[in-house]
Amino acid sequence: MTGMLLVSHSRKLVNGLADLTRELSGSVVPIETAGGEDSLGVTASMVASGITSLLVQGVDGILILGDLGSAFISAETAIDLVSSPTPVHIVDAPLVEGTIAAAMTLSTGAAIQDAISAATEAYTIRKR
Amino acid sequence: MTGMLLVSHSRKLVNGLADLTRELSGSVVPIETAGGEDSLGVTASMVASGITSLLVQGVDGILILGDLGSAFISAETAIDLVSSPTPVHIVDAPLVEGTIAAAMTLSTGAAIQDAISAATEAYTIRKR
Amino acid sequence: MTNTQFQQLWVCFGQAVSKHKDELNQLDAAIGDADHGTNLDRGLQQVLEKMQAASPATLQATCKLVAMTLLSTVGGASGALWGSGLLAAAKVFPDTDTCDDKTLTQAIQAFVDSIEQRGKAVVGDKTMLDVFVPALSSLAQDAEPITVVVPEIAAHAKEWAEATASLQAKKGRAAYLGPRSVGHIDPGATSSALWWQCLGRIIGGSV
Amino acid sequence: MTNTQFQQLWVCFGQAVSKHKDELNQLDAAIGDADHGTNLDRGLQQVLEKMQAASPATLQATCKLVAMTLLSTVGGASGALWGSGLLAAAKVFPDTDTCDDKTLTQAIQAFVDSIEQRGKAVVGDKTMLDVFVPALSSLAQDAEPITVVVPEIAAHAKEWAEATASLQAKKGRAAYLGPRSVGHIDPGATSSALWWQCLGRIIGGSV
Ligand SMILES: Nc1ncnc2c1ncn2[C@@H]1O[C@H](COP(=O)(O)OP(=O)(O)O)[C@@H](O)[C@H]1O
Ligand SMILES: Nc1ncnc2c1ncn2[C@@H]1O[C@H](COP(=O)(O)OP(=O)(O)O)[C@@H](O)[C@H]1O
Ligand SMILES: [Mg+2]
Ligand SMILES: [Mg+2]
Ligand SMILES: [Mg+2]
Ligand SMILES: [Mg+2]
Repeated sequence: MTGMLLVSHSRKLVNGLADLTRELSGSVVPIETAGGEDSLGVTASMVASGITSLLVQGVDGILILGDLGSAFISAETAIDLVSSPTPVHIVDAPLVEGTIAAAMTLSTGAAIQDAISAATEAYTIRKR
Repeated sequence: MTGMLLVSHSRKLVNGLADLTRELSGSVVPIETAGGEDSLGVTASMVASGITSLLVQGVDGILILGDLGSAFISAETAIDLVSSPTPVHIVDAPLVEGTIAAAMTLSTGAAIQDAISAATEAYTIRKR
Repeated sequence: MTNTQFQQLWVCFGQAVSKHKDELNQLDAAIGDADHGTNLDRGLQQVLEKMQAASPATLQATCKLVAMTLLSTVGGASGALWGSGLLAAAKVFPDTDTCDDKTLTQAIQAFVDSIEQRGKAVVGDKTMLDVFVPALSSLAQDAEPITVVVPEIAAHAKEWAEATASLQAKKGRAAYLGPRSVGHIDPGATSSALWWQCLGRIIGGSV
Repeated sequence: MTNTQFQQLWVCFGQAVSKHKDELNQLDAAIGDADHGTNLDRGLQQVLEKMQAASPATLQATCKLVAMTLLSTVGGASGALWGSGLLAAAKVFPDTDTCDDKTLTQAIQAFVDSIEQRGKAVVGDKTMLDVFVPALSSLAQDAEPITVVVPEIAAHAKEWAEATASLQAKKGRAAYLGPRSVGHIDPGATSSALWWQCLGRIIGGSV
């Protein structure tokens, strides 16, 4: 199963997003979060712990989505630090919309590449 | 001053986003949130309370951003219920990215139309 | 239609949704978030309680009460759509006990118009409109009295709902699934069919 | 450069950032989130503490310690960029007490390459690269010894930082401001100039 790691400068934001995504995708996709709690921001170490938590759950691939460009920079550095045995993809997508699209797609049993496409395409789907 | 109302099926998500946005835009933009707390979802009544809270703070315009299309449906119905004396705009933008862009733009003293454009253009800005 | 019949309609719909709650949730699980049955059931149980407590005396008052209750208790797309549609219908219903057939048709027309406007969906987008729009056009075009037409519509409603299986979702969260939404019946279309079946029974007089 | 000089560089940089903390925050307030001074200061104070506690004995060990400390304490773009750049530089530095001029240049080259790769920014995007890239090319191209070249670079660094005022931000959160970012000096370029000024003093021997 592919796991998802949601990275934001605010941990509260991604914890809420994880709740919502679990409800939308039926809790079948392992989801972890990384982000600042007392002070806002996200370090490479936080992202590295999130990756490790997913690996412990036995995922065979990881998608990372983030809020701002600096979350991506931390995520890339975290990937260097952890050297995961399974592929880790950083997905450039709108955080909320891309996470929902990817998790819903994964929950239908789709492949990781389809989930990446669904997340990326969320940039092009309008809400009304 | 223009106020912002962040609407999500998860109140926790938008509360975290409000924290982040306040930090990024220096707390000059009034921000309220609406969304489900114990059970996920967002009703028109919740959105209506959010609009009223902003009106009480004396805002002269309101931007509403939401997570999913159904949040927009609730928002439109809420606008009918409240009949606000100041203009209320529902902005179709990626929730996190659009909120940050709009609030940063408003914090520079820009007009409400510029903030709407900045939020909408967040669909086209890539993170890496 | 009388106010009593209209209230019976909501009692019937509440019972039907309660009975089919799990089925509606399962349909929603395939292309949404598995809460459509729970959402509508929560809202309709509240509607029944409030209707009993307040006993609204006119069609307009009943319709408004149902609308406001759904708007404040159903936190999903369906709550906002049914709620806003019924608010629009309430403006058409008279503030009296009874209305003629034409007014009922106009109220349903206002309901559908409002849902189309709010949700920006059209027929074929795999939503509740795929039941409501053909139902409304039968009602508006058929020359026979509604005591005849509505039971006929009720008999077709389930087929219209089932026909959504072949469609790709264009609106609502199911749209994020793209082509993967094909092959599943839309939950909102299914619950809409239950509503028409109730209306058929009540207008046909067999409740 | 010796390990002692390299450690002095971080002491100097920590003091300079601490002194200019409010100014860096104010620059960031105009086009970002007003935390650049606070971010770097928090990280560098930790660096100084850890450096004193661990006394790393080689250039590589010192560089790694600084990198890891910034990566785990600075939760902003600058922390991730400085941290990953220094991790790359640590791979170039020898695991000994001293390195020659060419190795220092290569280490700074690795630092800049890593920041370009991580941040996907180029010169002109209104970032710290608008100081580091011209500084590195002077260092790489000038035939004179670094004891001469680095103080010259240090003398120009502030101008390069100030020249970012006329640029429009293309990377980092300032990019959301589009043309509104023009007219403000980039905070990351300003702190980078402080780093070069420290390097100039230490390599020039005037600390
Ligand atoms: N934009 C829309 N227009 C019309 N009907 C819609 C729209 N979005 C969703 N629906 C209907 O609502 C149903 C889903 O309702 P429900 O599950 O209660 O809400 P949610 O999708 O918010 O969880 C869908 O099956 C569809 O029939
Ligand atoms: N993609 C990038 N590439 C290079 N430098 C960047 C990039 N993004 C941001 N920066 C630099 O980081 C500085 C901001 O750092 P800081 O305020 O500490 O982090 P944050 O922006 O996360 O709050 C900017 O002024 C800019 O010089
Ligand atoms: Mg649902
Ligand atoms: Mg729902
Ligand atoms: Mg900053
Ligand atoms: Mg910051």
